[in-house]
Formats: sequence, C-alpha cells, structure tokens
Amino acid sequence: MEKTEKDFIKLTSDPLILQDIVDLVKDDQAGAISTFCGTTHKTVVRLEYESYIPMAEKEISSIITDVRSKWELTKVAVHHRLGIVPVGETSVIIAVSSVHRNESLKAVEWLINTLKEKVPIWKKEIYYDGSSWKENTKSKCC
Amino acid sequence: MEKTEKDFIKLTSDPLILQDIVDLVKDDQAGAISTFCGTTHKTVVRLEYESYIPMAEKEISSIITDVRSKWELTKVAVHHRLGIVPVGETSVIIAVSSVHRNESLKAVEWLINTLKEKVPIWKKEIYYDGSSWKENTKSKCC
Amino acid sequence: MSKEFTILYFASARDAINISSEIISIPATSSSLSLQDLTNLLNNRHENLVKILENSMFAINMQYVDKDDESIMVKPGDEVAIIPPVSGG
Amino acid sequence: MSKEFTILYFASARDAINISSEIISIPATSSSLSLQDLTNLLNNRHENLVKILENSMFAINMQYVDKDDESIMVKPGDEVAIIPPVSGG
Repeated sequence: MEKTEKDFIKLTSDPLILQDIVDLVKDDQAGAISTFCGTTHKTVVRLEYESYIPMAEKEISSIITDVRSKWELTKVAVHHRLGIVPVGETSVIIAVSSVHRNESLKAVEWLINTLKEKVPIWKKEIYYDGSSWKENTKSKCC
Repeated sequence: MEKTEKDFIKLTSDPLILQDIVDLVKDDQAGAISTFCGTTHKTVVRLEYESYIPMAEKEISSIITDVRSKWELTKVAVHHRLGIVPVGETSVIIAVSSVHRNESLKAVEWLINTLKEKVPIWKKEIYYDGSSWKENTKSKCC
Repeated sequence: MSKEFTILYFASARDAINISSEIISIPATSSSLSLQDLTNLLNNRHENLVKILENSMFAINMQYVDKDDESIMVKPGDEVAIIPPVSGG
Repeated sequence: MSKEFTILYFASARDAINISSEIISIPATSSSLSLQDLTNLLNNRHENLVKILENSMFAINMQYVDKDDESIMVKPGDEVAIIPPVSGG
C-alpha cells in the first residue's frame, strides 16, 4: 500500500472490522470521520452475497470518483463482504474522512445509497424454509 | 446497565474507543449503524475541553429525545471527551443504530450539528504561541 | 472461432439456468449482435431466462449499457454480463 | 442568608475573571432579580465580564433562558450559569 493512497476498496469473504477500516481513512489533516455499517437482520438464518467482482471494483472506484467531485474528502474506504454472512455480522462498511464534518457525513450517505443502486453485488436471504434473491428498491435496473 | 437501555451518554476524560461505542448501539433488530467521530486537527498542539457537566448531560439527553421524535431509531450513543485531547485523538463519537439505513444516517448528522449548537461544552485550542476559546459557527447564543 | 463472445450469469439468472458462463458464437451471417438480437438469442437458448432478462441490465466489458440503445453491438471477444437487480449493502 | 443564588462561570467567562463560581446575595430590597438586574450586577462586580456577557447565554438551573424575557427572575437558591458560545464536538 502506497503512502499516498487515498481510496480503499475491498471485496472479501473475511469478516469486516470497523476499526481497521476507520484506521485506513484516518489522517492528520482530517477532523471528521463518518462511517456506515450494514448488518444482517435477525429475520434471516444468514445472508449470502455474490458479486461480479472486477466490475464491482470498477463501479465502486467510479462512484468514489463521483463522490470526490461532489465533496472535498480526505480518504474514502468501501469494504463489502461476500459469501456467507451470519446473523449480526457486517456486510458493508463505508468510512470517509474530511477536514470538516459536513463533507464526510454527506459522502457516506451518498456512497451507501449509490452502492446499493449500482454496484453488481447480490444478496440471497436464507430462511429456515427457503431462500430468495433480494432487489434493492432503487436498483438502477429497468 | 439495564438490558432495556437504549440511550448512552458519557462525558469522560478517557480516550474514546469507536468499537466500544458501536458495540453499545448494536442490536439484532438493527440492520444499520452510522457513526461520526470528531478528531483533533494537526494545526493545534492540543485541545482542552471543559463542560458544565450536569447540564451537558441533560442537554444531550434532551437532543436524543428530539432525534427520536424525528426518526425511528434503535439505540443512540453520544460520548464526548473532556480535558486534554492530544492531536489525532477523538473528542466526540456519535453512534446510532436503526432498522433501515436512512434513519441512522440522518440522525447522526442531526445529532452532531445540534450538539455543536446547544450542548455546554467548550474547546480551548492550544497553539505553540498561545491559546483561544473556540465558538461553533451556529452556536445557539445571541 | 474468433466470432465468439462470453456471457456471464449472476444471482437469480444463474440460478434459473444453472449456468454461470457460456461462450456463444455470433451467427455466421453477421459480425456483431444488437442488444435485441442478444435478448432473442438468450431467450431461445434458455426458456427460464425470459422473465429474468426483462428485469436485468446488460453490462458489456464491465460497463452498463442502455438496453434501448440500438447502436450498441456485442462484438467478438466481448464479455457480456446479465445483471439482475442488484442488492448489495 | 437564604436570599443567595449561585453563579457559575465557564470557559472564556471564567478565564476573564479567574473565578469559576460565586455565591451572590439578592439585594435586600427585592426577593428576586430580573435578567437585566443580573447583567447589571455582574457588570458592576467584574469589569472584564462586560463584553463576554453580551455574547453569552444564561442558564438557570441548567435550563437556557431567553435574555430578553422580562418575566424570568433569578430566585434564592437558583444556580445561574454564564454560557459563552459553545464549541463542543
């Protein structure tokens, strides 16, 4: 990892650790860090995520470019877990640092909303009696 | 701490640990956790925070009541550090959980903005050549 | 041989046909396929895909394309992905 | 003796006069003080406070009060706080 790196994108089957991701965006210049964590609900047995990984990485990179054109940000991290995610564990973490608070707050909100619309990742909900592929409400499609 | 506790307020001279505060608001019912961390800039030697502690606790409690009337939230934590805060360390952490993402995102933004306007906490910036009491831009006063 | 493209199926699309990728030849009579040609071709190959395709996006070489844009063509060597409504997060 | 109230100074107010709290008697002629009376009393006691008071809020018993509300009175036993512009966060 280069010293100058400012964007951190990861799709991984490992558990996501909030502190690790916050540490990526920490910066002496940044007085504000905002984060969002999405976690599996209790209503399912587990979730299974799959992704068109290279395109998902490209789309996340593209929405980070977009978010940086909207707000002045220091560092941005978007990590998404793939494969089985047990109940209570985190499927996505977004962390953004900025000099002032407003920018990182707005950026996190925009990033999670846009990720849910555009990034080719799919969630299968596994119930005791079956399973189904979810569709995000504003999924870009159709 | 009771099992039913849903609001967590703390003014402390100890370092603030994000993961500990996120753990307070974690809930099986909540699919979303949003956080905000405010951190000392590099431009100062250190910050010193003081507070009218019992009133600050009462005001934070009152803004949590207000934020819960605006959005449907699961758990809310507001921790503020007092005394000396060295460069790079965190002075305030807000964490909110909710069933859906929008509520916790909006609530965190509203809470930090309102805390900065209303809660009797003061920050003294210590420079190499002096110090000054800060005023938040929209501080409720006058 | 050189007139083939790859097609990738994800999530509900893959589950419907139990295939995650195929290599398909562009018909001998043409050098590329419009998106409407592609839809017809896939619907003919996989009956179970018809309804899912209606609700899916296409991506060509990892770029979303507008299904109604008649100028977009699938060319030999392209990687086409069927993207059902996404549900990340 | 029972006609006293407490006054707390914070941040720039405390630094200006080097006092963090005082117990003050309400003048013998009245049973309570208006906020304007309070301001006059404090300005007379502490010259350095004049400018800071102009920019500060008052809280009585940990409740912000509207400085222009003439019906608000400081009563014996009250805890009054001088709240310079806050800067938490």
